[in-house]
Amino acid sequence: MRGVVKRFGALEVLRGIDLTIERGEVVVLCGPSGSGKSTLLRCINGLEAIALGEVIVEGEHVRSKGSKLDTLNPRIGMVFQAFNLFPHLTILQNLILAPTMVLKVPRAEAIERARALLARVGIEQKADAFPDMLSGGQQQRAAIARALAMNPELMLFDEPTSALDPEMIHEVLDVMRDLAHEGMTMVIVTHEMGFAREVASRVVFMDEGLIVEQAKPDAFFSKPREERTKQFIGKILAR
Amino acid sequence: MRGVVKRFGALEVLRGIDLTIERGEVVVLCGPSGSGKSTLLRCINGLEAIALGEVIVEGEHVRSKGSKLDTLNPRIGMVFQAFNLFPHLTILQNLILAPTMVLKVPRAEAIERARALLARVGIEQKADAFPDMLSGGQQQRAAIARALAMNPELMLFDEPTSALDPEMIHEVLDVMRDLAHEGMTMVIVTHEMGFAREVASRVVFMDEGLIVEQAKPDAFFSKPREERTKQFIGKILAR
Amino acid sequence: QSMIEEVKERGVIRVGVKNDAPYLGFTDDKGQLDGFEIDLAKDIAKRLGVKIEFEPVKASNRVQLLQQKRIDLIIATVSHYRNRDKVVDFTIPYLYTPQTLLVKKGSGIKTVADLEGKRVGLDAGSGSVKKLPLVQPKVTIQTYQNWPEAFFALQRGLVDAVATDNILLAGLRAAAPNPEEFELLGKAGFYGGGFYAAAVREDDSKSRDAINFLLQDQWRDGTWMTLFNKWLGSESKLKMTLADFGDFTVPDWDD
Amino acid sequence: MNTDFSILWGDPGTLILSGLVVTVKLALCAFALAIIIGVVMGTLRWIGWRAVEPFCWVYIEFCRNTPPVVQLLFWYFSASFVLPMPVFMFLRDFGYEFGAAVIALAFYHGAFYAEVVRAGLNAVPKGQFEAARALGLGFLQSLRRVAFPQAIRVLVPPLVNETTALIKNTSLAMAIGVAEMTFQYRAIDNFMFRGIEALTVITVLYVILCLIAAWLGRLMNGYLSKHLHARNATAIADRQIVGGEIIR
Amino acid sequence: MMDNWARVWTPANWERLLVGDLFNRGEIGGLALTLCIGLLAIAGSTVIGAVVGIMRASDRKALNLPATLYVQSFRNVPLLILVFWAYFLPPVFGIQTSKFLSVLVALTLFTGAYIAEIVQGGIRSVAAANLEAARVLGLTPRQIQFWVVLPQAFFNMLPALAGRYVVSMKNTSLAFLIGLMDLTEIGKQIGARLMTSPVEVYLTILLIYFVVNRGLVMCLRLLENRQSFNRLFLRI
Ligand SMILES: Nc1ncnc2c1ncn2[C@@H]1O[C@H](COP(=O)(O)OP(=O)(O)OP(=O)(O)O)[C@@H](O)[C@H]1O
Ligand SMILES: Nc1ncnc2c1ncn2[C@@H]1O[C@H](COP(=O)(O)OP(=O)(O)OP(=O)(O)O)[C@@H](O)[C@H]1O
Ligand SMILES: [Mg+2]
Ligand SMILES: [Mg+2]
Repeated sequence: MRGVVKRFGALEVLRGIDLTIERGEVVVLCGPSGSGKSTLLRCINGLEAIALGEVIVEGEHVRSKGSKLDTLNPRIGMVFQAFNLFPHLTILQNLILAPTMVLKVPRAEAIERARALLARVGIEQKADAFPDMLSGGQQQRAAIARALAMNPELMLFDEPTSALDPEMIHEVLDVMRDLAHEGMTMVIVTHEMGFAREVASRVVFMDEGLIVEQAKPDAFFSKPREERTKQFIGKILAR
Repeated sequence: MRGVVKRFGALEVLRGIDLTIERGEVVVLCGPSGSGKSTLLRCINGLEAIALGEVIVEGEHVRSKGSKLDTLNPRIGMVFQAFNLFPHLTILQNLILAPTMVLKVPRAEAIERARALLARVGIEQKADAFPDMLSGGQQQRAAIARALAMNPELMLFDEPTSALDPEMIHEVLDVMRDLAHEGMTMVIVTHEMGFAREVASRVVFMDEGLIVEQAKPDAFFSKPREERTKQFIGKILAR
Repeated sequence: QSMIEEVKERGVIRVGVKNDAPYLGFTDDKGQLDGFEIDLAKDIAKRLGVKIEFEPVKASNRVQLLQQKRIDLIIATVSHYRNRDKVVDFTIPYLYTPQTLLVKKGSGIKTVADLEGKRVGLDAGSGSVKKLPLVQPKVTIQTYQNWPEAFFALQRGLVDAVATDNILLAGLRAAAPNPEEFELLGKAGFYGGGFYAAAVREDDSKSRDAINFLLQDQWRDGTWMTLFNKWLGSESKLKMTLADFGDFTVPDWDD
Repeated sequence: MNTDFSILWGDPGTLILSGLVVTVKLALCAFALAIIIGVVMGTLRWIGWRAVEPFCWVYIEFCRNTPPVVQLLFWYFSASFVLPMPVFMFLRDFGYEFGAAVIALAFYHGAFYAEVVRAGLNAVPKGQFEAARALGLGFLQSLRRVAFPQAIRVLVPPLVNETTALIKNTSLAMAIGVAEMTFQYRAIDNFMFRGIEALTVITVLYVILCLIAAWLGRLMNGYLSKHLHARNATAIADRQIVGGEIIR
Repeated sequence: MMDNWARVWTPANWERLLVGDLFNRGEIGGLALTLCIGLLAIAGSTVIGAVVGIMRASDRKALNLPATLYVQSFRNVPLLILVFWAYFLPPVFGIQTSKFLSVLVALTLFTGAYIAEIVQGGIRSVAAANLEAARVLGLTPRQIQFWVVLPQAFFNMLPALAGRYVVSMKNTSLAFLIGLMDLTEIGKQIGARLMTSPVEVYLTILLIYFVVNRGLVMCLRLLENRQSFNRLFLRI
């Protein structure tokens, strides 16, 4: 990802971002609200069109006009803060929809894989429930399973736990931790600093559309270089 | 508050709560989601009717049918998770609405007091802004000021910071800390354990509609007696 | 092509009739159409040698139905007015009726002059809507969808009188469960009169003549008189006499 | 087809004009009464007061499930049974048909307005009313100062919708002989045989009336968004309204 | 009062109210006719409404504009006037229509305009975030439309749709104004025959309408239950 600039009207939200993510890396993005973290994720998978620069995933340019008509790369999974499960489908149907329709996996096989994934995130008994019958934590785990059902090469997480109650945050972080240990490439926006410290291979701190600092998590939390980073860490940890 | 029982249909949400709060105490209520913390607060100021038992504030029974027609005790202030500022009024109008209408304070006097309160919570320059032009932290501080404008004897806080971004949580907790130091009687539902440890005179842990344990904060966090409490503290701090 | 030829070709004549005028054209308890006009129409069809289909019409839509060829013939209490002659062709009359008032007993209304400042109920499409104000300008006209509704209105006190053809009023009164509570004003209340005639489409004299001849035949061979007695005259519940028709005498049709 | 619109300069035109006046009067009176019924009933339902709930339910379900024109006829013919005789006689001489039409239309549309008002109040976040109560504001104060000002933004579009329905339903009053526009059209058709011309004119007039109602609604919405700074409320409005009808 | 009821509630009257002269002369009428018109109009207007609604929700002018024109013109005219048009206009051009057809066409076009608005609103009401979730899974726009937007839109609009269906059922009652033998007209005829007790007659009709429409609402409620709907219609 080189020199990415993104504008909403006159507002320059990303002001030149250079970032390379290796296979198997777990990158945690953090930064104050409005710094452009979500926008960056959305540029990676093409949900937003970029104004300047280029985004290259697996050697291929991500070319998106940011219009609703684009079909996006199914090998980049994304998990949203608000889960965004399809409310009219059961959990199982949520999981098999994309594999059967996009990858043309036979239905039976897709169901089998879906059940395996649900077991993996610990909600196999909820396969036939509708999303709104599940707790937030369960919904988010289902959303992760849905993304995994497409065999993604890269997973993007946009504050996956910030709509959850403290006890449920746990369940979701556990699932993500397992994923990281299995070598999935992940980019995670989160305010859970304990988690970041534990699983991240790199922490990237953004402010006002620029990458201010990036470092290994230990270095990042113990001896941040930039003044802005220090402030931020101070505030987050002071609670 | 003695033997309070509250039911929603068949669901018994509070199953016999005894709790006495002395003047000037700062009680932090914690417990897992759904344990009935919010419901307890709402029973104290009469937003919900209780099924059994009694709630006595300053020697007076709180009698509420829980219907929309009741007028509640204006001397109990309440701050909500979602701020609940009135979006169609400016911050200043939000602050003077209740004093002028309920306490019949003359408008000029109410405005003067309101400005003083806004200064106290650090947002005096936002007096004429509308709520949705403010950040979450500023909104919550305005909500606290609004409650204070009624000269409450008791302030109830229901997760005042959980809808806020990490950086803003701070501002709000600062305001609450000041209040505590000034001797305001407060009941606070929060997951901010650091804050609880610092300002609480007592921590009350609830689970499934019962008070499981209550103790001074130091004792509570360092050597919880009950198994359930240990589990909870473990999970919360493990993050 | 004239209507009469069309009808013979088709083998069916479609006649617009009333279904809410007691004893003239009305639905009986079983929902069957019956009455004086219905029987007249049936007899005409028989003489033409065709089947008959009835189409219930209202005063307010009978002319349009005819113009739009939805029906071939109207026999539905249409009085022969000159302004109507502009849009349909009338046959010779098959009944004359004076127009009068139906009031509640003891209302004090004796003549049209007494209607000053009163409310009168009418069918929205009836000619009296225009005619009554000419006779009595200080009357308030209230219209209804059909005559029985105007009669309910009289019963409930919503209007002070119902004004129309004597024969219709007599039918309404006789069909009511409590006829003794109402009073038909008779001669004193006459404010006009009208010849009921069948109507065919404008500019179709061939058909009109054909119907005219049939109507004359009905007079001659006594069919008309039989039907009159059955529904309106001596054998009927109404027991009407010629006086009720303004001493109207049966004309003598020659060849 | 031989149409001749010039005849409208004569008697038929006068008739239609007098019909228009009656239609407008009828719509305005029924609207005013229906709004009052709607606000009171809607608020009562929103409170969820056990004592009045069944009463409100019966009223609203009755209106929602039975045709307005039959209701109109029913009210008209049964009024003399229901009303005390002196009142009835007074109304009768006063122009009872018009009154009956106003009452029937207001009764019918009041039920729909009530649903709109209730949905509007429900769309105000629950916390808003609770916050007002927690500050010690009384019920009516909270309603007037907090709930209604926010609900009204959500209310306007479905309210306009219901109001156009009301305007259109004034045409049913012809069934009991109120001399409004449709009635006059029927009269012209009956006695002057100029149906198509008259029908064209009154169709246009109805469209204009409905568009005026919609335009007034938009004016009101514009006014409200200028004077009530409430982006939250708009967001709620967008979510709750499908096809101009509030999802109930 | 009691014998008024007895006069209205006779077996013969009930037969006429429910099926008209079906058994005597083979002419359908009363409630049966009302249901015929109502249900046919509901079916027809749903088809029209779905097509026009999708056109309305589209961003393309060529689709959007005619749809808007149709909706705006039919929504702002009283149904009664439309019935008169449908009844009196075709004969002017020498086209024969029946009363039944006139009422049906007017009611279908009228309701279609409303349903188009509901469909459009339903489509627009599907949360944008949900669409993004579908796009992120790599679904094509067409697949998203068919599997994500339309089913969700359907649920969102069901309550409004049910309301509209009931309104159109009620609107069949206007048929009597042009003399079609629907429930209302039969009721009026019975009233005309009895020459009294309109209160009892109208109450009886109101009751029948109420029962039928309440029943319709209850049937539609079943659909609102996502579970049963999912079982019935969605095969993924
Ligand atoms: N669709 C949009 N149109 C206009 N401005 C937008 C849009 N999306 C985001 N922005 C603006 O872009 C900036 C960056 O937004 P972004 O959501 O990327 O921040 P963030 O770092 O994810 O913040 P948060 O922690 O609150 O999620 C913000 O100022 C926001 O207001
Ligand atoms: N109005 C209501 N009707 C029915 N059930 C309710 C209602 N309000 C709360 N409950 C139920 O009562 C229980 C306790 O709710 P309460 O909000 O008091 O929990 P809490 O401890 O505040 O949880 P949280 O941390 O999620 O806010 C929950 O199971 C909830 O589902
Ligand atoms: Mg974000
Ligand atoms: Mg709570």
